[in-house]
Amino acid sequence: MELDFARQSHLIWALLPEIVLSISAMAVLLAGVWKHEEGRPQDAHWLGGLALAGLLLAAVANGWLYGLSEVGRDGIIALDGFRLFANWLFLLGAALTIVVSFTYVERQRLQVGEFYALILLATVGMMFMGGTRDLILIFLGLETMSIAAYVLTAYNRRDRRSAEAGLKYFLLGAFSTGFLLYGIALAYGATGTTNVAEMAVSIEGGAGLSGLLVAAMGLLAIGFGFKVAAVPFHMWTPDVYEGAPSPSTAYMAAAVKAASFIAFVRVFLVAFEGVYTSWFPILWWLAALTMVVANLVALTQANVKRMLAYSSVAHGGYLLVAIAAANQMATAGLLFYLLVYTFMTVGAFGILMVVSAQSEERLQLEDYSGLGWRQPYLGILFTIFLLSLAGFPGTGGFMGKIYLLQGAAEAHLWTLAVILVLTTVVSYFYYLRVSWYMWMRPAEGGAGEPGEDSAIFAPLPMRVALVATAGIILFLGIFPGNILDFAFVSAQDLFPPASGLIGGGP
Amino acid sequence: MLTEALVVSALLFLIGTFGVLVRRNAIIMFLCIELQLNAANLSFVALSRHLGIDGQVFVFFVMTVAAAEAAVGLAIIISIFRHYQTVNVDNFNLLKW
Amino acid sequence: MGFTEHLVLPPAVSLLGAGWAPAAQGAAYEPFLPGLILLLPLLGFLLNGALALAAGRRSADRIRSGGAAAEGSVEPAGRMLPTWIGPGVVGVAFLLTLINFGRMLGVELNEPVIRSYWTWMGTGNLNVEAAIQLDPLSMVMMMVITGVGFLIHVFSVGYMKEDPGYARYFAYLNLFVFFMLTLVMGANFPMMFVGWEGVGLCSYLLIGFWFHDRPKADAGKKAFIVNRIGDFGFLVAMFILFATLGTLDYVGVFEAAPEAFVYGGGIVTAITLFLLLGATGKSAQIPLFVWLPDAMAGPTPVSALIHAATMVTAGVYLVARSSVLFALAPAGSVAVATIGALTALFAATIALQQVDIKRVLAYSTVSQLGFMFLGVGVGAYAAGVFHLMTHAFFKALLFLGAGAVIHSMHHAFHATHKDWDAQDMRNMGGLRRFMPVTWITMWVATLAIAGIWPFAGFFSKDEIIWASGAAARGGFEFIYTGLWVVALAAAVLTAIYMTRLMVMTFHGPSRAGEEEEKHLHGAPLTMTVPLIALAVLSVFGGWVNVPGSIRESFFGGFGLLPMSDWLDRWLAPITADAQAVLLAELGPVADQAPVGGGHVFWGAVATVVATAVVILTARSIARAGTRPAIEEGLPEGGIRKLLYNKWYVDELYDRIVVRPTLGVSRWAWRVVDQLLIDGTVNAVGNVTRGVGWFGSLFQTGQVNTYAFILTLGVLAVLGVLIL
Amino acid sequence: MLNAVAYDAWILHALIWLPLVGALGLFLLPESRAKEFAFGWTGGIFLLSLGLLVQFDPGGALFQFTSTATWIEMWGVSYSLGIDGISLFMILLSTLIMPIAVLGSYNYIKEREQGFYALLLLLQTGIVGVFASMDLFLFYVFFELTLVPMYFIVGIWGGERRIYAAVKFFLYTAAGSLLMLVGIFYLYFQAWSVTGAPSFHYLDLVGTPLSFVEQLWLFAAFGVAFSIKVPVFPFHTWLPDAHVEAPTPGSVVLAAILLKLGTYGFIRFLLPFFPLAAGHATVIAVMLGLAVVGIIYAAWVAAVQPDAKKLVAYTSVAHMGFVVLGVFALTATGIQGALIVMISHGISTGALFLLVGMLYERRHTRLIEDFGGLAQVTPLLATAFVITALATIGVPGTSGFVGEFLALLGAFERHPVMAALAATGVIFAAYYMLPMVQKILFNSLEREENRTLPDLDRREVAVIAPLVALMIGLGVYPQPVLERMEPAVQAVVQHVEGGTVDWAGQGVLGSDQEEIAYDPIRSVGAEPAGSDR
Amino acid sequence: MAEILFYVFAAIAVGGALGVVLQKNPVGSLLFMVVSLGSVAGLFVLFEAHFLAAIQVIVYAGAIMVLFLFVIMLLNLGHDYRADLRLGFWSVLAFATVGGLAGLLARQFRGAEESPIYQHFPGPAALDSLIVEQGVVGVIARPLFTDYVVAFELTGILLLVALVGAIVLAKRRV
Repeated sequence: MELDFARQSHLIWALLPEIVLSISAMAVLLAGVWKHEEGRPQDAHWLGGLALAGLLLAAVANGWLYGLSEVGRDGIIALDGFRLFANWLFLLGAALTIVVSFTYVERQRLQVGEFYALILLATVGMMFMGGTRDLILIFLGLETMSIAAYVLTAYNRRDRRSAEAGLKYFLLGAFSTGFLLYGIALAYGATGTTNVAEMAVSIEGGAGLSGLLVAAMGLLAIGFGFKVAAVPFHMWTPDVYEGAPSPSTAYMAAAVKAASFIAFVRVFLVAFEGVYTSWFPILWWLAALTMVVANLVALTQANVKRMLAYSSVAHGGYLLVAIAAANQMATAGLLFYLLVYTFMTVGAFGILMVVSAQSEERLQLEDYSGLGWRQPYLGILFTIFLLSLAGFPGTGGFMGKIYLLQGAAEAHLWTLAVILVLTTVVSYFYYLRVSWYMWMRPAEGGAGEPGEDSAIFAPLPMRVALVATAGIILFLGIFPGNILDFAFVSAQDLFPPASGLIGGGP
Repeated sequence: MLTEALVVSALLFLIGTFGVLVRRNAIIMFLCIELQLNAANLSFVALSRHLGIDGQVFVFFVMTVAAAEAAVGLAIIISIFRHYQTVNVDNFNLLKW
Repeated sequence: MGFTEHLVLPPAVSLLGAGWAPAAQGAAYEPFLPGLILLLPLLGFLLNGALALAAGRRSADRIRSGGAAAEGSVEPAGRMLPTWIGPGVVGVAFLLTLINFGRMLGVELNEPVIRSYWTWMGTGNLNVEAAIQLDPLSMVMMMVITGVGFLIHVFSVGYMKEDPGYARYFAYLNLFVFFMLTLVMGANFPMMFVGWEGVGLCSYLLIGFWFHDRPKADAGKKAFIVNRIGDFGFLVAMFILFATLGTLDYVGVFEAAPEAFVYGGGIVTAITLFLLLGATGKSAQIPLFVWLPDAMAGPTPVSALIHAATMVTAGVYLVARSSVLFALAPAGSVAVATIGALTALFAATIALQQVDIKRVLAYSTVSQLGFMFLGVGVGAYAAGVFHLMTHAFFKALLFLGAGAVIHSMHHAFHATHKDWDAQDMRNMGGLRRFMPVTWITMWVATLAIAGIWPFAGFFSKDEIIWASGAAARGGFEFIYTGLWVVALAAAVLTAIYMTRLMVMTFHGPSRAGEEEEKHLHGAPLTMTVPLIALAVLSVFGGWVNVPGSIRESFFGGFGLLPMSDWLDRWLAPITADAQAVLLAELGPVADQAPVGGGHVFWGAVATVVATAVVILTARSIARAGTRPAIEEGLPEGGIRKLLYNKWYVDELYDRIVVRPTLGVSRWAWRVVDQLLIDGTVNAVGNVTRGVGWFGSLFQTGQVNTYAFILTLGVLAVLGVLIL
Repeated sequence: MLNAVAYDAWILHALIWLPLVGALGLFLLPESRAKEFAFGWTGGIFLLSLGLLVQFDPGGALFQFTSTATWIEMWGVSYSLGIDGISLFMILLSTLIMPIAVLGSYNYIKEREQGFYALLLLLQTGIVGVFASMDLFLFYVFFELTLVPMYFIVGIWGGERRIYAAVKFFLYTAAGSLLMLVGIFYLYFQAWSVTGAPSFHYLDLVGTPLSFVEQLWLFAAFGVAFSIKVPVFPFHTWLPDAHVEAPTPGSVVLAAILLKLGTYGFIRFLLPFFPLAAGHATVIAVMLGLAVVGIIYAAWVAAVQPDAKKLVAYTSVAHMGFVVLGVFALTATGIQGALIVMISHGISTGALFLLVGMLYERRHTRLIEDFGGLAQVTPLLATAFVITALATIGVPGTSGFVGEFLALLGAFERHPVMAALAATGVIFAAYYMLPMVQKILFNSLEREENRTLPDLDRREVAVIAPLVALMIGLGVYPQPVLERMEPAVQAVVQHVEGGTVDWAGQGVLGSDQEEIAYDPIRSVGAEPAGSDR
Repeated sequence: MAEILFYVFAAIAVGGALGVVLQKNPVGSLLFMVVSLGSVAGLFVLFEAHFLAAIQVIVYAGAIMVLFLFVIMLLNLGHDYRADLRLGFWSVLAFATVGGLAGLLARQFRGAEESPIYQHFPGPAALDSLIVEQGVVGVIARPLFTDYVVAFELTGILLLVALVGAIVLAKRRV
């Protein structure tokens, strides 16, 4: 079926995943409230299962969209592989987060229905961010996602750190939203449209590099830079990631970041494609700074959660390289990397939740002493996640980094490539540090026989999720071929056919 | 008049920015952010004069967003006030380094 | 494809097999089992080695169960096998050598017989075969090695009887013979180098044979390291040879050398100088002689075999072997001669004041090696080899005799529990009464080394001194004349210190003490027989090469001594090329000494002076008398102290080489490695973390700060974009 | 007979993946059986690998046992295996050392045995993979893969400062190899732009035309990576730390095999890929200079080490200096020598580490001064120690001599002064090794606790004996090794000198290579139909 | 006339904004904010955005600001006169940064009015006629429910999120 948005009913088809997910969210919300009204404790598994079912349905719908095509390449709703791939990322991120969150949510007595509903609604927002060509919708989707994220951050009302994180996130997020919005306004002023495809046409068709456009690009870069936690707009990230409840952190690290990147890519690579040379230095510096600063600061962290936060920032830096490279290879790399990153970061936070007894305790490195020998499976899984985060061969993280490097190399960004690998070396240190605490240090004051760690909570869904995630990471590290091709094809729609690499030379 | 309006909106925006930088009261900081949004709105409206009604539609949505942000933001502020009995952001530094 | 196509037969198999194969060259000389000559000592080593390990384990068990470390002798049953295997293999090898010698004797040998067993190193343009070469020179050396070696093996049976490391001793000794034979039989420089280092290794093991005694272990180590300095020279010389000639085979090198090298050219001079460095190491010449006196820490037969008769002469062999090269490099030759002469004098002076019987002999060896160097340095290659041979006889004899003396003294002191030094000559005296065979044979050797007619040393040493005088031609008259004088002086000193040794040891009253005298005894048969055999050789060994110029004179027995210039002629195939070069470049040798006078005249002078010196020295020392070591203090002041302390060379080396090297090493480790390099590496890490820490300081937790940095970022982004 | 089951088709795959299977299989067995299983498994693999020696045709194609399969089609990454004479012996060395290392760790590794042996097996997968890879990407993956097991081996079973050492080792080597990764990409894109198809295959990359400046940069990227691994002075400081802290088998594998990855990289990649840079006088001077400094300096530093293991570690640096010297002599002799030094060092230094480890097991100290006079109580150990030490310092008749001699000889042809300076290494080798031998084995048995040390038991003899036999065997008859490596070495030398090399075929073509001028484009896409890749 | 009004409203808006930033008392700030918002609404009117002006006053200045006020009262911050203004070096830094931004932005607005793209658009006159044609509400409502219907629906989701979020965070009993 070919969709033509001249007919409004076609919008419904085009937005089927979003609609399905929204309805599911409301169902979860209602179910939660209903349970609450009955005075029964909210059952995370049940509501979570419902949410997962909703995600599954949305996924089905998303898959169904592959059978459709659109008229033109400038409709308000995009129906390209890029969007659909992005949708997979968001759905996956949400689903994984929900699976690993069951026990945490219950033990922390969070309000389950609202929690999952918010996750789903945030996912809807993300899907809009990735699925639209209109800046208005991108902005609204981003706000939907952000506001949900603020709430998810501050969700644990018993924990003042959660509240503090929420406040910081909210204030700074709103602050950056101001810049983003102002940027959109100026972009609108410079091109006369809010549709990214039309913007590109406008820029190439006469608007050119006006003063407003330059300012707009800067402000948009800042706005998105904040959301993807690019240095120096990353300051909120460690605090927020540390303070937020772990499932929220996992979700933010995986999905929220992914969505921001998706929107970032679409806006800059489509709308501002014609003025690449003028925004390229910004992205170059953002990428370089992010990689360097985040990795360096991560070195000093003794709190694993906070370390993972910095690590997340650092990964953002690697992904920014892809935007700076601005070619199909790099974009495909970004997609692939985000996919792998979703797995490994949720996996890592899952382990974190298990070790911290599904709470916000025992997050220090010392708490991991001897963990590997006490809980070998946990140790091995975490080691896999860490190696993947570090980008070690045999893991998906490596293939992702290779993909990004391919993109950077194709764009001849050799300096960035070198910075990428050097900062990767730096990152080895802090990832390895966790592994050395786990495997090479004796446990503090414990015989350390397996099974004695009574505070380890790893319920079945968590175990399944962790093992599956690790398995997928390894699979992606060893047989990535199909997914790589898939990512490449998905990225193709952002680029005019001629710029593809396959078949042509670099 | 467009340029002037843009300048005014820029001024408002920057004043808002300045306010975020120098105020410690979370609510006032948020207020300053609202000021920024408002500045953007002004730009939209001014530009819509030349570029058509889309700008105004945008402003409509921004107001919605502002409202939503206000609701959640104030809720968060209330929530943190319960922990700290203050909204002075200087006190909120459990999370740092 | 088959496995065997690519893996040739195991070396050992072909080594055995090739012995029976007809000579490939079709020469008249057909070697008889030459490979076996090499293989037998190796076999002996392996068998004895296995026995030694077994014995070692038994001894270790004893120690573990509380026994003394090194005490306790081997049970006779345990000695049985090594006793037969050790000397046995060398004896058979000697017989084989004799057969081969006999076969070679009768034929005209224009080119060496080469037996190639397998390709040792073949890559690129390098091809080094595991090959042996049989020619007059190697044959002489083989005779000396297996012959003298066999005698010393036999001597050792008695000497080492009570040592717990009996089997190990023979294993090492066999291994040494193997390597020494490899050294002289190898058909190319790398093969020689195998033997060269191999004998060094055995020397190391044997010097440190009683390794539980720290100074002895130290001495072994010192020998090895100093030798390695020489080996370095050898290596570099080989490299230059290969780089310029593209081969390392003797045949290839010596054939190509006259064409490839200009007479006196830089490259060939460099080669010879590096070879000389190698030779000085192995043959204990200035400046690398310091290890040899210390090497006396080993069992005395070892000193006889390795540090007198064979190994230390390898340098001489090397120069003789490379005579063509040295002939082409006058500067190299002069250096050889100069070092030889200076060493001869220098070591002789030290020998004058030593009191340890073996040390005297050690310095004597150094001195005699100096003579040999002088000989080969002045172009008298055959003379050098000749002296090598005769020296092997009489110096081995001296050492073995000394060994017998020490053996006896040791027994005596051991029996009475007197902790006197069994090697200190001041504790001896009057031993002629207790060990007459030793006394007589050693006197024979002494006369030989002193160069008194008609003993072997007269002919060989006289020829060298004469040659050095006669070699004063070309551009080096002055130097050679000087060397001749030095050599004469050294010869006189030789007579003095040897006489001193004999008199202090065997004559005068016994100083060991009455109780001890009862325990002094003559040597057993296994020890005396070799002594006698060597004594015979020391007397008659020189007659194989009576110089033609004195043959008709009194010294040649008016022509009665049978073999005029035999060795010269025998070695002619080896030295002919060199002599031809010398003749072409320098003209014929003079027939008179630098100050005039013919060979006969100077021969007469030499022998008369030597005889006079022996007599005078003996009288003066006997008159002065000697007191036991315990009563006699160290020489105080003056030249005596200087000589007694060996010119303080060891101390000097310690100051300028050993300590600085150690100091530099420590500095390199502590300062360069740990501080500089590793410090830098760690600093990179620490600075990185420091920067990270600094970066984390911005993470104040204050929203305002964050907002401010964000705004700064905005400013920067817009600034970059707009400006 | 072996051909009947298509030995050459599966052997390399088996050598790479069987260890991994074994590593997994270890966990199915009780912990008490882990070491026997590991020994049996690695031993079996070694026996399997022996067939390579039989099947490898010295006169055949340069690369044999080749097989290829698409791995990541999009990037042109293939799972391509193949070995030439050089890799052949590196693989054999690896498969030999592994069972020995396992056998040598029976007493040393007392806890967490399954994990240890699993890591060791994993390490073997990585190592053999490195040597057998014909695809640069695959190579890189295996190259990095070797880091993790070693990191854990050092970090978990190591000594006091194990974490410091492990992390230093990991970061240092990873830093180098990641830089190389960028270099690989540059090369890959360059080749892509010429051939029009992406490929990481060695044969596709080896003739990539690069300007001199490009080559210089890439040479630096690859060179630093390999130099750290080797390690070349001044990148060596991780090595002593790692060795001292590593458990014996870890040290053995590290010294015997892992260091070779670097030098192997020099020969396999650095020289053929960047002939202009590698042949440039300044580059050679720098590399040779570092090699010479490394030889002498490391010997000096080794000589004053109080810790026997550290001493041996520094000797490794010196030996690797000889390797680098030989490699950058850029003569067939030199490179052959370097390769022999690599093998010899693997055997002799491996044995030395094992022996020091045995001492440590007996006395729980590695300080040289704590020993003395051991030859009296442990004659077998002493014998093995002395022979090994002699092989280490390159006494003729041992493998060490052949290697050093050839390396020096090859270097001397081109760079006499450097080679002569390097040759002083033979002096300093005695200077560091003999005092240690003396202080440990000789002198008097002063310490009471040394009097009761047991001699080698049968297992230990079984560990050491094959190594000792090889040291002497290789020293006496290295030719089988040399002649198999010759074609590969000649190809490298010819390539660097600008001659024509048929990499996919038999290597050096004919005898008239000198006449053919260096044409940078020549081998691009020049793939003869006969090649089976 | 319009221009004079523009400047007046602009001045009041900027002044009000300054008041928001500089006023010590939160309630005072809030009132300044209302003033500023009102002036902006005035500006909206000048730009013929009547509907927006109306909801600016009703929703923004009215509802949202009252919500703020409500929270201030709820948290009993109304009589908190302690200065929470960061002064001194910090404010200088902040001012310099913001001033720098102002300088940068000012460069960008030059010639905004003469941008060539305006030729492609109907311009003020057309918009005016559209307003006349469809009415001030209609002119904005029509695209809202046609071109931007998706966005409109999304605001529903957004508000739902805000609603749920606010309730979850702010309600007293968990």
